[in-house]
Amino acid sequence: MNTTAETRPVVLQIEGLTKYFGGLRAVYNFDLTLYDGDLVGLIGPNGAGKTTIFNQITGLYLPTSGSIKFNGIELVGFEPHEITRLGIARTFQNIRLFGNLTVLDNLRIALHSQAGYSLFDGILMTRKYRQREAEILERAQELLEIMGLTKVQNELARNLPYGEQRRVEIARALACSPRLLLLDEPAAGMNPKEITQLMDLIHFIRDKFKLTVLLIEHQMRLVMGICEQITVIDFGEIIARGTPKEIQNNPRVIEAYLGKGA
Amino acid sequence: MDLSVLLSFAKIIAVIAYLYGLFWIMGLKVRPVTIAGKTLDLSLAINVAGVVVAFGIIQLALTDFGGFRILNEFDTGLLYQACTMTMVALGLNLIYGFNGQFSLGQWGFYGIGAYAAADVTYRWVNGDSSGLIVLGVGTILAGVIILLVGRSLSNLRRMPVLSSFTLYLLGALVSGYVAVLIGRWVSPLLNPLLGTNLEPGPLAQGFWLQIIYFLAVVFAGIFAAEISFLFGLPVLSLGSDYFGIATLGFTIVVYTLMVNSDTFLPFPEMRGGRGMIGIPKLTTWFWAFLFMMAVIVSMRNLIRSSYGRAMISVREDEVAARAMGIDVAGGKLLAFVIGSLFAGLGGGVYAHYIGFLSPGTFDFLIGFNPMIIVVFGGLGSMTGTITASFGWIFFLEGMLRDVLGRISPQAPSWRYVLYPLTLLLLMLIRPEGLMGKIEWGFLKIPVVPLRDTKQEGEVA
Amino acid sequence: MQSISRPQKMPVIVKPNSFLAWIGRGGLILLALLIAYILLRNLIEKPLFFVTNIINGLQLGFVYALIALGYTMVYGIVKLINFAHGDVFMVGAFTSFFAIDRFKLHEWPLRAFPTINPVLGIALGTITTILLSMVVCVLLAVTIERVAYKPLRDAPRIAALITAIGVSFFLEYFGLLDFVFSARFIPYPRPFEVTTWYIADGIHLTQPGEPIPENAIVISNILIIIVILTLGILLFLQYLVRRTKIGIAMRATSFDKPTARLMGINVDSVISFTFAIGAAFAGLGGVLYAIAYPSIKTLMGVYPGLKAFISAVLGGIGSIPGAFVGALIMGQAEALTASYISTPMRDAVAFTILIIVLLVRPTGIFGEPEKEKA
Amino acid sequence: MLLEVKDLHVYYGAIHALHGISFHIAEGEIVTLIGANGAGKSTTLRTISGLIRPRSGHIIYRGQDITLTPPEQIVRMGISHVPEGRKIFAPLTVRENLEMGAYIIKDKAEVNRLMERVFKSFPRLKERINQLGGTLSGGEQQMLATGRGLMSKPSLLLLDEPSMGLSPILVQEIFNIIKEINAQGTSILLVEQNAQMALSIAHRAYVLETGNIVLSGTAKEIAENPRVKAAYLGV
Repeated sequence: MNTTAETRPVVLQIEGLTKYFGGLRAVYNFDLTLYDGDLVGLIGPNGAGKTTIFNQITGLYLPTSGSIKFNGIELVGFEPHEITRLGIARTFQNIRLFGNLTVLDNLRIALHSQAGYSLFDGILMTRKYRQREAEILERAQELLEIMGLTKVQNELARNLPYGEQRRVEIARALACSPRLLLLDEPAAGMNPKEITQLMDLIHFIRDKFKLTVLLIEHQMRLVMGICEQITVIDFGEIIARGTPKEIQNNPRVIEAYLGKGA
Repeated sequence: MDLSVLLSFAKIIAVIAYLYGLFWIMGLKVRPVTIAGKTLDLSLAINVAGVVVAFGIIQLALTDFGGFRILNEFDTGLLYQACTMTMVALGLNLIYGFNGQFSLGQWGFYGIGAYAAADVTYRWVNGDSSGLIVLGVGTILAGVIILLVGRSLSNLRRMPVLSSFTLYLLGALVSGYVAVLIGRWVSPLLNPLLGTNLEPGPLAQGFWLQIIYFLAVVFAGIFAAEISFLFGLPVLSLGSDYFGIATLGFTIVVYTLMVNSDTFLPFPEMRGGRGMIGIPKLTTWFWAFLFMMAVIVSMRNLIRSSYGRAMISVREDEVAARAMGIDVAGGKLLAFVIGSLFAGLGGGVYAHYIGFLSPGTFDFLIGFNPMIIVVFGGLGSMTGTITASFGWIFFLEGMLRDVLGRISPQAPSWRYVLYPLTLLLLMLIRPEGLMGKIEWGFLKIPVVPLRDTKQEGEVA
Repeated sequence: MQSISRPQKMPVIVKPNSFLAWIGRGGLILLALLIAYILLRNLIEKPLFFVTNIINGLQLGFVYALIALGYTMVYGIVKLINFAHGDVFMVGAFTSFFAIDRFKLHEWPLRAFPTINPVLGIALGTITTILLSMVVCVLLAVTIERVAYKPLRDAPRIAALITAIGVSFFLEYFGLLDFVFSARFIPYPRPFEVTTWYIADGIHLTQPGEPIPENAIVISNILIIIVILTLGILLFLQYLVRRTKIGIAMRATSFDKPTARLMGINVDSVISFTFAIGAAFAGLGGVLYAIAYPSIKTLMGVYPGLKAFISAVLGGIGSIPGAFVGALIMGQAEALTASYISTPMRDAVAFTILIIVLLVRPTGIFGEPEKEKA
Repeated sequence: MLLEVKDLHVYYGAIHALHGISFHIAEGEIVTLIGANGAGKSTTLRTISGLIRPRSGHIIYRGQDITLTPPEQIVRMGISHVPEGRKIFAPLTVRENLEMGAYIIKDKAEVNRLMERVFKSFPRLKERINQLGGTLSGGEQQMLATGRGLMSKPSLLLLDEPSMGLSPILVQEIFNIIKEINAQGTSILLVEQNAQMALSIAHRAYVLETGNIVLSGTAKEIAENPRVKAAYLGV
């Protein structure tokens, strides 16, 4: 960890996060502090509890104990949709787009919490409804354009090739207007060329949308290439934390995770 | 084949063509015209005119021109039945087709709407205004209380669903009790104006009676919606199949209560299993058309709004929907309540067309029909549901009964053997339903044109 | 575009043991206390009548268990609510009716070997009748599965469900036709006499014409037969599913069909086998039910089928002991409601219990809690 | 020739997934198919093992046409498929999972002998023999899936993405075991995302792109091909 004083505001602060499933310990005493604009990686062997941490941050699981503070607000106890509305968006390990809907609708759904008109406005098609709908459409199309997806806006999401689906998922997460973006294995199933593009994309959206990014990844090239800080966990516990260089040379990490080859 | 069989066929096709024409007109967009330097957009005017003409055509066909009518008494019945079935099935399509909640409870809400509305007007024409007052005050009060409880619960987190349910239930019970007290107090003041069944008073005939009918149907719909809220709140948190079973149970519980309405429940006029008779037949084509169109239009607008998209996202993937900031529990509840509202309205219209309600009509076996219609027409297709509702009623109740009845008096019972076979064949040949997800006319979802890339156009 | 509304106020988080969390539980506890009070009062006032009710409920519950096993196994393997199962039960009862009424099948040992011990002869005859019903039910269920469900295995689940409803309607409405089973109640000729014993200061065999004392508990031979057969079947099934190769294959198939095929398991046969077992027990249940309540009609399968299905859900669908426990609860609920509340309300009560249990334990009593996946 | 695939065309609905691919595997070989996600690698394996029916083309195994043979028959002929994502039977114990792998073998003693052999390769499974499959860690599940695949005594093992979701250290371990299995005489068709690893143990390789085989050769040749280097090896 940096020992120098941080001047940037704290975005996410996790303390003592612990999760048991029945008797099974998935995450134990996990800490993490993210500052505004951080790009941090979370790595560890399969089943180490990485996705469980994501699920607790986003409220899908209720932690057994511990606290998660986002911009000073305690998140534990909030419903997932409320957490998203507070400004945390995520993608999923195995892409979870709304497959039978168009790409555009996928984004417009993510904009629902910002719709700003009531149900009756919708049913009666009031002026407010038309205005807001136009704004939603504008915003969705803008995001698609940024992600280079304009041409596929009317395609069903499930008909897109894999790489584009990944991008739609990121676009959809961005539509939630997040301050913190959680990416769960964004490079899974990508070839080296696509990974390079993805790395550029992550950098680009972080700067463009002023995001803080936390990502889980197995592709060492991506993690080592773009993350400023890396936390390694095994059996739900932190075993190392540091810059990519420190991690690569950490004997415990090599033993538990990287192996001699890497 | 003899002539009348062809005629029946022609009727089915004519009715469905009529509906398509109506939807086509409603979806019509004309280019603005310039008259005397002023640009006028006549789209809305043409749409409204089209709807009025569409209403008028059937109204003419129903009118008796000195012994000659295009649609006879039997066809009229089918028409009204088809309208109510459309409302019920559309409500179910909202719940199941668009929101993905497998509900078998639609028939129960339909029954609740029918009995509630019937009870109000029955009492009214028999000189008792308490039905309307209790139902009206009760539903409004309960609605207000439910909203208040909801507001005060909204800043509590992780409240167990059973506890919030108990609070809502207490609120509803209190408002029901208050409504009964008010009814007891106010109705004697109004009753003298109502007269009796044989000598109706000023408020129990003509225009006023129509108003009362309208109120009865609307309040019955809201009543069904409120019941569905109370029932759905805890039950919607169950998984899909379990929810299906619980709603099937709801239909059966409602049925059982109907059978025991004069013993277990304090409604002697409903006469339990013997069936409720003497309901004023107030449903006219005007009302049936009005309610049906109201349901179709509001559902269509709902689906196209952000709320509708949120509902659809719940069907597609609940976890992803939550992660996108969508209140999944709220979305399910909303769809369920609105769907039940439609069913309740349908029930009210039905009760006043048929004039006789028997619990047998609301048996759960028959309650599968809306589900079958929705699947037949295509899940998530409003056009399909409407077509299937009309086709179903006119074909199964109309044509098959007519045609088979001519073969032998026993033959009509064969239609219930034929219809599961048709169903089986359809499912084997086209499991996604007749229409799939296709929409037509004004129900069609417009394709959004690509955006002009005139802006800076950064591409990652 | 406006920014998202971010809450300013800190929410109050309801702790699991706070007053607010207890409101709901309190309501349920009050309800449970009320029921316990009614039952206890009746137990104290008329203990023997109460025990008689329990026994009636037991008999019903065991029959439900026989049907529920089929539901739970089929659901476990193909995730399909086999609505036609209740009608298979009905067909079982009607098969035995025709066998007994038209062909006197239950008397064949007496006719073939006139010297045979009459009790043994009747027993053999009855077993033959039951076996015949079971075979007919198995054939019917396997045919249904092959014709109506198998082609839809890759279709959306709703398609199969609608088909199941369709098959059920077909069997019912076809049966209702006058030349098939008709809509009438038909008196069922029992293959053997139902003997009853009453317990009032010692066990007595009820003699024909002899009045049963007021405060006696009555036990019949059919009750004993139902209980023993059902318990036997339960143990057999438990062994089958847990220990045998086909049983493990059934569990593997229910979890993941394509992978099961990769193991060399013939998934279609395993599924047919499951349907066959379920149907056999439904057929058996049909015959026993008809003997116990000797009046049959075409729609007789609807409500027992539904109750059995509720039992399966109550116990945790997919679980064999769950189906059994659920069925016992259902039987008791029905018998006690009929006696102490009102007979027509018993269907409502059955479902109310189901809904309450599901609210407390969303996957049923023995069901494994659903894991959230993300 | 152990297995020969000739001009295989596969469609998912209207989507043309495999555009007539041909390749072969000789006795004792490790052959790898590499390619991007969605190139049709898994589809190829699923077609060989019978889960998907091809529109046209032939699959010939030991001189016998098995194109339309159902999967449960194909296992009996000696082809075992370890599916993508491991597909462990989560509610079954490790022992039961392995027993299911040997479903086609009637002889109980033989099953036990095979199980012992699997435990020799994967000692960790023996420690967890009565644990439910679903409670194993990712690496253990992959071992169980591979072990289960070996229980039917296959002469050809189809491995679909054995390294998926595993940490680098486990990937190494799994690949060592694959080499060992091959050394004991089982031919292997390996589908891998991790092209580097796959090429390091394979004898020959094929490169799949959008349903076509665009390159083939020995593993060494492929690994040195500049196009492959750029697209799959990230050099």
